[in-house]
This record gives sequence, C-alpha cells and structure tokens, in this order.
Amino acid sequence: MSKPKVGFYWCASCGGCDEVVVDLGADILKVVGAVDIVFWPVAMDFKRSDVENLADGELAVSFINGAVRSSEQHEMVELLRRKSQLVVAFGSCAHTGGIPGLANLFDRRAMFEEAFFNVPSVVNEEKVVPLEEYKTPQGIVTLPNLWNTVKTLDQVIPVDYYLPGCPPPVSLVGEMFNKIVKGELPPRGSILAPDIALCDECPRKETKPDKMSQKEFKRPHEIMIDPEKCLLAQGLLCLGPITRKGCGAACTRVNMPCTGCMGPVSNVLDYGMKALSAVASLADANDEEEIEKILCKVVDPVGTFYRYSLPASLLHRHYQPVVQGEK
Amino acid sequence: MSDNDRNHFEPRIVAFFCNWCTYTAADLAGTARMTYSPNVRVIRIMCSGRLDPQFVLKAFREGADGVLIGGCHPGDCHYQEGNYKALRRFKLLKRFLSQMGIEEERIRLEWIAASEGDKVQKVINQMTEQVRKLGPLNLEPISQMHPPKEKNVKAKAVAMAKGGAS
Amino acid sequence: MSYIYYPGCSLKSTGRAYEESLLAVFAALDIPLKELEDWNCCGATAYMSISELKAFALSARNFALAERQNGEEDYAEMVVPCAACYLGLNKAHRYLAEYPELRKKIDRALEAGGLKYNDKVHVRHPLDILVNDIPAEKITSQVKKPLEGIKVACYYGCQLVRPYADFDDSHNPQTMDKLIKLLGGEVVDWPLKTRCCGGSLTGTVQDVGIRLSYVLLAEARKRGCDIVATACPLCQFNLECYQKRMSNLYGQELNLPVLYFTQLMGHAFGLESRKLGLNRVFIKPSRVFSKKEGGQYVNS
Amino acid sequence: MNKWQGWRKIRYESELDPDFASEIASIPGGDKLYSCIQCGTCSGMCPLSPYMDYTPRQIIAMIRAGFKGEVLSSYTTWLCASCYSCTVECPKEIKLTDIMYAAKRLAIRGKVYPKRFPTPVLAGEFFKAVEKYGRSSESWVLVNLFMKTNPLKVFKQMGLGLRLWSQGRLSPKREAIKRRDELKSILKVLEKEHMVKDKEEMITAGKEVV
Amino acid sequence: MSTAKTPSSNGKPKVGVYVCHCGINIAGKVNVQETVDFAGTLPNVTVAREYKFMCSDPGQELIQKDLREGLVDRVVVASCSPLMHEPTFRRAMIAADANPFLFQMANIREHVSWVTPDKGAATEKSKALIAAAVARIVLHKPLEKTRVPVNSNALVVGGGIAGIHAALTLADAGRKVYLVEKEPTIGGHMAKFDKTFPTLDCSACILTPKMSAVRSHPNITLWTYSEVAGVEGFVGNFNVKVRRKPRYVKEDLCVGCYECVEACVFKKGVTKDEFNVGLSKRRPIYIPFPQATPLVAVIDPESCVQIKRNKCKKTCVDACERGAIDFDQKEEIKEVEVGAIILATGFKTFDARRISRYGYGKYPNIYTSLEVERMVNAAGPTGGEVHLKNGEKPRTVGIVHCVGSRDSRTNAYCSRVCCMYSLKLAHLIKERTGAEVYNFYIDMRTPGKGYEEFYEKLLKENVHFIRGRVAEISDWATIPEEEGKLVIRAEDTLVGAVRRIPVDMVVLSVGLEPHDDADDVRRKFNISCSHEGWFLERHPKLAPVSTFTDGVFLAGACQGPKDIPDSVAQAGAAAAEALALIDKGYVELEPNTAYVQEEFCSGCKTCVALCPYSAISFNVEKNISSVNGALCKGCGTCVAACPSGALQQNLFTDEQILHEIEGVISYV
Repeated sequence: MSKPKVGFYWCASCGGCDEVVVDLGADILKVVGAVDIVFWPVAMDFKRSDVENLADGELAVSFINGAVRSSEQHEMVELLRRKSQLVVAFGSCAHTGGIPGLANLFDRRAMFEEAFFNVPSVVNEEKVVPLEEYKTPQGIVTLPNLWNTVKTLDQVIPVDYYLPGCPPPVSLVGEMFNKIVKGELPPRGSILAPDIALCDECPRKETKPDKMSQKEFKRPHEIMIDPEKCLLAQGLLCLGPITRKGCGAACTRVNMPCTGCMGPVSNVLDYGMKALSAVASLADANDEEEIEKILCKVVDPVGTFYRYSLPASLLHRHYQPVVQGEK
Repeated sequence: MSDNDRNHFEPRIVAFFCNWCTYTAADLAGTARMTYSPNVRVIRIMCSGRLDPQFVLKAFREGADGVLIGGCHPGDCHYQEGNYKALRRFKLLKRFLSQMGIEEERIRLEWIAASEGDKVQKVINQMTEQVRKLGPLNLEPISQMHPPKEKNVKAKAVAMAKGGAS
Repeated sequence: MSYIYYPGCSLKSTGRAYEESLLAVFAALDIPLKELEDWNCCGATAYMSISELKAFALSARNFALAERQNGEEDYAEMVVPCAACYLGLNKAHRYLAEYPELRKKIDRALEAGGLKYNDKVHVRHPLDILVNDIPAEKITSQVKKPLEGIKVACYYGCQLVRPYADFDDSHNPQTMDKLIKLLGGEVVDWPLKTRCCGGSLTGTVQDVGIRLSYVLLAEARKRGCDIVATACPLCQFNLECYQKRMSNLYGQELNLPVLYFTQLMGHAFGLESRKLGLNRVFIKPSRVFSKKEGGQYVNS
Repeated sequence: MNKWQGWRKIRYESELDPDFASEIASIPGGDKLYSCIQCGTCSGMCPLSPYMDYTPRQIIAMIRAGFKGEVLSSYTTWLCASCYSCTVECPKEIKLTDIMYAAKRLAIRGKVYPKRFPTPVLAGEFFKAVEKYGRSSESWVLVNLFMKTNPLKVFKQMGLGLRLWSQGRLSPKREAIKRRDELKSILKVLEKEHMVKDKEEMITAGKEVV
Repeated sequence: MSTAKTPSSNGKPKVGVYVCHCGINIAGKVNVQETVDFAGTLPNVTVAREYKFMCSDPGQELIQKDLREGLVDRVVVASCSPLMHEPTFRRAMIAADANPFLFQMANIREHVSWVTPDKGAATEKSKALIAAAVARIVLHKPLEKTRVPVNSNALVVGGGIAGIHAALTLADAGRKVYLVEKEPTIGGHMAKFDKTFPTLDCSACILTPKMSAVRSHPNITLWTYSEVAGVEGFVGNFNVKVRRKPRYVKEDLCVGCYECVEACVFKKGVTKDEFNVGLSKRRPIYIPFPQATPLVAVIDPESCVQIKRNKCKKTCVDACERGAIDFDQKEEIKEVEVGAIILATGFKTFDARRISRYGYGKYPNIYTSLEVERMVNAAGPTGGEVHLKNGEKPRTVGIVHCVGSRDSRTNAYCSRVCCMYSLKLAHLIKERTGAEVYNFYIDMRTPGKGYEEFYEKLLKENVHFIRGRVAEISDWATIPEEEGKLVIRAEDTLVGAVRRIPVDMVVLSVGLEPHDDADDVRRKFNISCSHEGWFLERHPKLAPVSTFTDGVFLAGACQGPKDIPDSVAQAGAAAAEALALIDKGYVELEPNTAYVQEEFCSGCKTCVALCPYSAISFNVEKNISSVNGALCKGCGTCVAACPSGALQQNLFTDEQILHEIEGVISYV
C-alpha cells in the first residue's frame, strides 16, 4: 500500500509555520516515513502543475499556513482544497488571520502608499507602484491581485481542522501527525488544541491573588517583572485567561505576557471582545475619570486584543462604509 | 426594513436594558403612552453589568446600525455595582470602536432610572435621529465561514448539558 | 481677565452719566473694559414687538463681534450695564442655546453677514461682576468717603434680575444691597426693589407710566430714603426726570435724588464728580452728601 | 361705563378661531401655554394689570379658547411693559411676556392693533431706526413718536427735552454703526420669516412635515 | 384564525407563539393577524395563535391545552411587559405540568403598541420582538426555583402614625417587630396636630393610646433616637444594622419624672424646640412633649455644657434619684435579622423661605401651617391661643394655599392635604379669634369622605374664599387702611380683578416634600425614588405598597403625600403584605443564577473579585472558580467578564442572548 500523500503550502505568512515542521527534529523522520510529501514550495522544488496533475482528493491532507489576501493564494488554496481529503488551517494566520490580518486596519491604497512612498527607507521619486498588468516589449507581465481585505483560510475554502499558534507548538504538531497517521482525528471542524485557557497550564497560576483587579496596567518595559508571580497580577496585560492553552505557557515561562496567538476557547465568539471585557472588568475603579485613567494604559485596543485575529473578528476589518449606488 | 436607501433609511438599533431601571422606565414610558420612534428593539438583561461586548459586535454584525445600553444611575444599581462594570467595559469598547472607524454616535450608554420614562423617550428619539444622520452601518460581509455550523458542536453540547443541571 | 464692554444706545445719550461713572469706577478698581467694536442695538423690548427673529439676530451679531474681538480667549465676558440690553442679550443667549430651530435661522442670517457665533460669550451685568468677581476687600479699600448715614433705596428694576439672570434672586435681589453696604451706606428695606417703573410707558401712556414711577418714589420717601440707586438708564430717567410732573399730578414734593449705583460708588471712592456725570443730573445729590459729611463736599 | 349699552355677552363657537392657540404656541417654548391652570399669579404680579382691559390670565384663557379678535385688538398686550414678573412667577413656566410679544406681532401683521395707541407707534419707530442705522437715537425716535401720535405733545415735552439737551443727555446726532451693510444682509435673510406663525404659515409648515 | 401544524416528534423544540390583543391595547396598533402569520413561519414554531386576553383564564387554557396535547413544549406569549404578567404565565405553565422556564414574553404592549404612533411600524416591531423570543426560547432549559426560608421578624422604619399602625398590626399577628425612629419619640407629625380633619377629633386623643400600645407591646422592640445604618441580605433574610445614638439617659431607669429637666443649670430654654417647630425654646436636657413615647429624657449634645465642654455642675445627675443620667453613653450598633421591612419614614414640610415673594422669615406675622398647628394646640407653646408677635389677637388672617406645591419651580405636584388642613385651620382660627379669614386657593380639592361637607361648613361659617394664587405679600401700604398690615395681592380670578387684602396674620399652607435624606435611605434599602423623591411603589395600582426590592414595603407619606386615613390604610396594607410573605415561610428565588462549566474554567480568577455578593469563591482543590447559587443574585457581571465563557447565567446564557440578537434583527 502506498503511503498517503500530503502537501504543505504557505499564503500570507512569515515562514515560521513551515519552520516548525522542521523543529520536530528527529520526529520528522517518522512523519516522512509515514507519508509522502508531494508539495512543499518552501522546502522543495515543486511546481503548481505538480498539484494540478494530481487526481481530485488524491492528497490525504493539505497543511496550509498564512492568511489569504491575494488572487494567487486564493487560486492555490482552492486548488489544494479540490485535491485534498482534509485541509488543516496551520497556525494563527490561517486560523484567525494572524499578524498579517492587522492590515485590515487599513485599505489597500493606504498600504501601497505606505510601502512604496512613505517608508523612510524607500526612495521612489518616480512614484512607481506595481501594476497587476504591465506591457513590456516581451509581452504582458502580470502580478496577482492584492486584496483590500485579509481573510482567514476558512473564509475562503472549507477547512477541516485548525492548528492554532504562532507558530503552532511543536508538541501539538507532533500530536496532530500522530492522530492523522493513526486515524484518531476528532470530529471535523475541531481545533487541535486543548479547549481550556492558558492559566490552566501556566506555572504562575498558584501565585494569583484572590482579587485580580488592578489600579494600574503596566507595559513590560515599565517594571522589573517578577519571574514567579502571575503577570496579570503584576499589572501586565497578559492574555492568558482568554487564550487557549497548548503552548506549554512558552511565553509566560520566559517572563513575557501572553499575546494570544492560540486564539480563543470554543465558548468564545469573538476573541478580542472577550479579552476587552475581561481586561476592562479588572480596572478597579467606579469613577468615570479614574476608569479612563486606568484604561488609557491599554494604548492600542485593536493591536492588543486582536493581534492575531482581526480578520476572524465579527467586525472583520476597519470600517469602510459600503456606499450604496457607488459602484 | 432592509431598505437602505439614504432617503428612506430607517435605522435599526438594538438596546440592552437592565431589568430594574431602564427596562422598567421603558415600561413606564409605555404606561404613560409616550410615543417614540419604533427603531429601537429592546433586549432585557438583568443588569447592565451582564452586557458582554461580544453582544455589541454581534448586533452590528447582524445588521444593527446602533446599539443603546441602558442601566441604573451610578450608585443605584440593583446589584450594587453592575453599572460601574458596564461603564468600564463601555469606555474601552468605545475606544476600540473608534479605532475601528465606527462612528461613536452608534453606541450609547445611558443611565435611566425606573421613574424616567421621559428619558427613555428622549434618548431613543435622539439616538434614532443621530444614527439616521450617520446612515446605515454597512459592514463588509464576511464572505464565507467554513465549515458553517459544524464547528465545535460537540463541545457546546457538553457545555449546555452541564449548565442545565446546576 | 479683561471684559468687553457693551454700552447700548441709552448709555450714549440719556444714560451718559451711567457710562461715565461706570468707566470711572472700573478704572479705579483697575478692571479693564474694552468697548465692543461696531456694536449694534441689542434688539430690546420695542424692537421685539415687531420682529423677534430679527431681535435675536441683532443680539447674535453682537455676540459674534465679541467673540471675534476676544480672539483666542476662552469666553468673552461681555459687560452690559443697561438692564434692557442685559435682558435682551441674555435672553438671546439662552434662546439660541435652547431652541435649535431658532438657532439654525440665526446662524444662516449671520452667515449672510460673514459672521459666526460659537456660544463663547457670557453676558454679565456690572453688579454681578462687582459682587461675584471682585473681592469685597478690593472695593472697601477704595472707599475714601463712606456713605455713612445715607439711607439708600436700592432699585434694581424689573429687567435686570428677571427672568434670565441667575446671579441674584428675582424677587428680593441682594447684590446692590451688598455693594451699598460695602460703601458704608444704609440700605432701607423697601419692598419695591424689582417693581416695574413703567418703562417706556412714561413716554407713551403717560398717565399710567408716570404713576408707576411715582408709587416707587412715594414709598421710598415714606421709608425715609435719602436717595434711590438704580442700575438701568430707563429707570433712572423715569424716576428722576418726571419728578416735577409727579409733583404736579399728585401734589407731593418728592425731590429725591436718583443716581446710578456706579455714581454712588464713584462718590464713595472720592472720584471727581464730573467724571461721574454728576453734573448731568436734575436733582442734585449734594444736599444729601453734604449733610452727611458736615459740608465737606464741595458741590460742583 | 355706567350706562347700559346692550353688549351681547355671548360667544358662539363658530365665531372663535380654534387655531389661535396653536399659532401662539408656535413660538419657542410656546406649548407651555397649554399648561395654564388659571391661578392668576401673572395678573397678581403684573404692575399694569389694573389698567388692562383683560388681565394677563384672561388673555391666556382667551387665547386657548380662540378669542383671536378680542386678544389682538386689546390694549393689554400694548400695556405690557415687559417687566417679566409674570414669566418669572408663573408656576407652569409659561412665558407670558413672550406670548404678549407674539400677540403684538400678530396684531401688527394683521393690522388690528389699536391704531392711535402710542406704544405700537413707538415700537415701529424704534424698529425703523435700528433697521436703518443699527442703533436707535432716542431723540429722533421720540420726536417721531410724538409727531405721529399727538403733535401737541411735542411742545409739552419741549421743556424736558431742552433740559436734557443742556446736560448733554439728548443730542440731535444720528447714532449709527459703521458696517450697516453687514447688518442689512443679516436682517435681510430673516425678512420673510416669523417666529410666531399665522394660520397659513402653520399649514405650509405642516405640509413640509407630511 | 390560527396556524396549527401537526406536532413534530423528531426531538426538535416545538414552540408555541401566542399573541395577545389585550382588547384594543395591542390590537388597536398592531396587526395581530399579520404577526401570528409571521410567527408561524419562524423556525421551530409549531403553533401560532391569537386571543383577546391571553392573561385571562380562557387565554391561559389555550396554552395549557396545546402543552397537554404535545403540540408545543415551549411557549412564547407576545403581550405586555414580563414585569407585569410573567408570573401569571409561568403559573399557567406549571398548571399544565410544563417547566415554567420554557417560557418567554415578547413585550408588544408597553414597548410597542403604547409607544408607537404608526401602525405599520408597530406591527414590524412586534414581529421583531416575537422573532427574538422564538430564537432564544429554543435554547431554554428546564430550571427549578430554589426555596429559602423566611425569617419571621419584621422591621418598621419610622414611628409616625403609619409606622405605628404597621408595627402594631404585625405585632398583634404575633410577629416580632423592630420599630426604629430617628427622633427621641414616636408620634411623627400627627403628634403635633391639634385637631384632625374633617371630624375635628383631637389628634392626641386618638394617637397617644396607639403610642403607648407600641411601648407596652411584648412583640415590639422600640428603638427611638436610632437610625438604620445598613441593610444586607435579601427578601426573607435581611440583616439590618441599627445605630442607636446616645441619649445620655438610661432608658430602662428613666421614668420621665422631669426632675432632671427642672434641675438643669439652664433655667430657661436655649435651643429651638423641634417639637414646637421653633415657636418655643427648650433646655439641653428635655422630654419632647408630655406624651412622648418612650417617656424618657434626652440630652442634646449640641447644647449641653457638660458634653460640649466637660464642665458643668451636673445638677441633673444629682436630681435623678434613679441615677439614669449617663454622660459616658456611647453610640451602639444593634444587629437584627428580619424577613420583611416596612418603610414609613414620612415627609417634611416645604421650606417657605424658598419663595421670597411671600416674605416668610422677613415679616414677623407670617407663619407656616405647621407653626399654626402648634399654636392652636392646647398643649402647644401658646396654650392654644392664636396671637400675633405683639400678643394681640389677629382680626384678619389670610391663608395661602399651595405654597411650594403645583409649581414646576418648586414641587410640581399637588400636596393633597393642604386644602383640607387649611380649611381646618381656618375653622380653628375663626373659632379661637373670631377673625375674618381669607383663603386664597387655586382649586379646592376635597375628595374624601366628609371632606366636601367640611368645605360647605366653612362656607357657611362665612370664611372668605378667593380663587387666585397669591402673587405677593408685603408691608407696602398704598392707602391708609393698609398701613401697618401685611398686604396680600392676588387676582380674584372669578371676578377678573386684582385685589389687595390687608391682614394681620398670614398662614402659609406649605406642601409636603420627601425628607432631605430620602435618597440615602432608599439607597440603603435598594429601592427607587420617583422624580420628586418619593419612594417608588412597584406598581401604582396593583402593587402600591410593594417596591422593586422584594420584601421591602412602603407605608404612609414616604411614598407620596397622604392624609392620616390614607396613611393608616396603607400601613395596614403594608403590614398585610409583609405578613403574607412571612407566613408563607419561604421565598422562591429566581433561578437566573450564574454557574461555572468546570471543564472550561482555567482558574484565572477574573470573576472572583467582581461579585458584589461574594458568591464566587476559588476552589483550591480543583483550582477553579465556583458559584454559590444561594448567594448569587443573578446580575451576570461575572459572566460578561469570564474570558473563557466558562461562566454562564441561567436564562441569560451567551447563546440565548446571541440568538435573541439574531432574532431581533434577522427576521422581518
């Protein structure tokens, strides 16, 4: 019996998700032993035609990382969807939009202006911007269309499983491969991480005081962080209580507050709103001015609460009224 | 009601009223036959402190053009301090929404005591007009969600069963 | 703080003594007053009877000018000594804030004149300023010739404390009483402090108007007052200029000096009587002043 | 007034104007008119009510009942000296002084005010002066007033005028503002508009709403 | 007409929607047929019906029949406010053997038909509210109410006639009552009156027996000179702290013999006598009045030299043979458990100084009605004589009605008792002095048994009635006849002329106002106030003595101006309501409490400090939070904060509310 075929693909992402596969270390050999990798543009030289040539459903699993934000990515994920029995949204970007998703605070024009004109390191006196189509003597050169809005993978194609994290923790990756190989996968649509928040596995949990409320929120550079004590209790905006566990508390172990890459637990509809609600609830004041004073330390609410999940939020993106009759 | 034409725009506003003060005040407005614009639909919660900011975004996502929150006056909360907690969340929520480009007139927190039927009338009329001026909130649709409903069905079923027993 | 001074039409004619004494007193107290440039009529009583809208527009133009003159300062404090102007402007101020429909129309009108009003004006009466802004010690320290033994009837008139003023009680106001007491004068309890003097009716329906003024003076006389202090040019005019006519009509010699409270202040401050417009009054107060001061006061 | 003159003291509903109250109530805050409980505080406070043909309280009752003709041609409104004591003390916060103004303006527009009565004439003269010069010159307003109502009075007042003149309290100089054009363009915008609406204006305003 | 589908049996929820016409209250504005047709199209709805009055017996039976026949298993009624009829329909559910919490109301009367001018809009809004109710009820679960026993003691706050009557009623029924009064004696305003209208029976004669009954009743604990310091707990189980101010006289030793008062170093009164509303003076040690209950002296720390400066001959101590005087007495806090609370804190009279044109406080012979009450009282400072400051009898007296009342600048409401007490005072003054009495009134209000007859009696006594609100009172005389008099100016509106009436004495019939501390009191007891500051009843008609806080009832004028008969009637009603609560023995608590879904709780402790009732504790063993259902009051604040959605609230789960939001917007 031939080994099941799997593919890896990356969309809008940093490459860290591909790296994590390699981080499996010696265990990767087991993976390679169990499956045939037939597509992995980051690691090996495959062409799009290699996928196109596969029969529909011939791929057992596609692991797709990165958010979707261009016509090319769109075509590729649709192609992979057609060729795969299972699609796994691999990592925060595919799962909830990730860091690239913060681009949804702007529109495409603003981003182009920033990237091609305004950035101090750019010298672009002729105001050249990339065009989707450009005629050269040699013929027409094309570029993919960059979308105005960044989307999560499941906003573009049906997704079977989600592996959260930025990048997904190695242990969860290994576990996933195990389950796939053994055929012990949970119901479709599941998130392949424990459904409980990070505090549950955080080594600082024991140090939480009964009263968690805060008179002042602090940013990491403002204090000497106690390496033992609950970070939230120290006034740091640790999002551990809102974020799914599974990373082994990688950040809080090294004195960094959780920033929420693993996304919400299943009872939560909108990660950022829940985070906002929990954080605001901790502000220990009833006076309007005092409340403002405490909460003004949350300098950038969107960036804080939706660092990895703006496209997956209920608002989806910065509000641009869709004006009627203006098409 | 889905007629979003600028000239005939009828705003849709979802209101969350606390049971003890604002909901009662709205009842009083009714008993006193104070007429006001029909654009606001009230959802009763026991306390403004129950208001989860998720509800606000959910309302916007479902097509509301504005959200009104009504609670007891400071110091008058039936549950001692629930309204202050609502205020904390509201303050941060408002900042978040403005960062997201949503006009601040689309969300409003009002303290309305049980005896202030006239304030219900005034606030609802005012807010309706404000939102009408802003025009409809046309959020960009989230094209598809895959898989649509199957996600986490099991987990939720477990949660609900537990809740019922307590 | 500097104040913008709105004189109004009367203070440039029949009420000149009010203006002179006001400026003299404020100068003595070192409170700068700058006259509003190109001010126009406030739109008071008579005007309002014809067109209320235009009356508000007239007030609004003054406000817009005051804001412009005030520049970047927060609020323009507009000092309005004439009671009728004070009421007219204050009413406009209130109505423009309270009635958006009206406001829209007035804004449109101002725009046609290239002006804009941003609600950055406070309408103030000198009494309000002297009692509420200026420390009492500052006033007492200026008093050189206290009004000792002089019995004063404080006459506020009707429009000064009604209905839009909030610096004093509308029925039994106290600010002028306080001021006179600071000057050493004796304030007579007099229940007609805010009763109308007849206003313009003294000129139009004289038999009614003059009687209204007369009852005020008769009661003041009965209560042993030496002098009546006013804060309104029309009140001063009615109470003083028609006294002769009253004597004829009612057979009672009144001969009661009627001065602006600012004139009394100036006198107590020891300012020169010419600067206080004391030369412009029909019924000279010298008799009252000299009696109390053992003849030291030299009549001008 | 002792002789019986055969006045008919009855009013038929058809003689009354049912819209009069809403005309008056169209001024800002005018709807308080409907709260009147006829307590009489206004009349009791009014220093001029003894001279009026109807007390202020009666005027309110008549407005509400639609006695338009009687109200607009009455002397009451023109005797009102705008002292605001009624407005201040009214327990229902009815702006009686404003209502008097409203009645005056309707009377002038309808030309039903008591013609030879001096107060409307004074108002008219004052209005004209301000309209033209931006300020009023008291001397000129008074001269015109007396000329129009009772020229003989000019002589009666002459003595007083001369005394004032000698003290510098009255001058034949015309007071005027500098930027008269600016004021003119401001006032022009409001030319056709009124704060108290008469019946036809009410109907057109109503049409706008519908 | 109704749309009834065949019952489905696949385990899916079967929702019945019942739309009420409420006569024309709803049907006059809402197109009921259209809403029923619409409801029939909603998912999971198996039955949609309409009826004239859903809350009536036949209406309820309609629902019960469908439940029994298995056509529906959960019910939405679209009618009035849930605050009105939710209990009614829940009872109907129980009667049909259904769980009462599988029920939801859509408020299409108070929130729709009564407030929406346009019929089309009203119908659309009704549909939206019905859709919302249907969307959420699908997620409802059967719940049980918890029962909590009720403490059988009661607390009555305020010892005026209302408080006295309520306390006696409860005590006679065998309940233990704590009566708390802030003054040194009970009796309230009624103890100050001479006669009561319209019967003119002596106030003291009918009140003092009740006062002594309070004193001697074995079931009543009377704490005068005391205030409620704090209230905790909930219906049936209140924990009340009472602060007993030191009176420096031992209550159990004092017999009220007045020896100490006579012996005081001050031989004359030094302080305004509160009981005589300032018409006389009292000494630092005093007994408010001879029938004071308890008849115990009290020392006023403000004026007692010993207490203020610690140097006095202490003649009072020597005079007291029983050794009752104790300068070391300290404030005491008593703590009691009660099941029900009756508030009977009464009123204060309007301060006539606020209306400067009436000259109160400026002219000597202007009195308030309460001062005149004391003056005409035989036990009062003048021994029942009505006289002017100079000792002469007045020959003319003016009584000014509505002072501070019916005026939007002071109190917009009618104080309800002034017309009648003014008539009474007119009668008494005329009886005592033979003076001409003028009543100045706006409207004569005499709705009560025997009241109009009393008015007629006064008319026959030739008391003058002038219909006109007094404009001004002054000493400004314009003719010789007015010299030396107070001149009242008013329009006689029936004549249409202004009148000036010179009088010797003026009585200002001041209105009734809430106490200055009413706002603090209501906060303490967690109830609401109306605009004017009166305590707010739960429903003006159907629950006039209840409040929005279960177990707290109202009696007397603290709820609004009332005369004695009405106060007593209301006190009886409040006592009956309290008894009904106590005698039931238990209360059922709404099950809308919060609960933790343990497998989702990460133990972050965000919730713990948020609970105002300390109902959330941290379970150290399991390392998670847990909610004590008996302490939880169901506000849901913790639920909104819980970062992992592990906390939920019965009847208000996230899911239910989210569905409701979808429902209210998505359909229609």
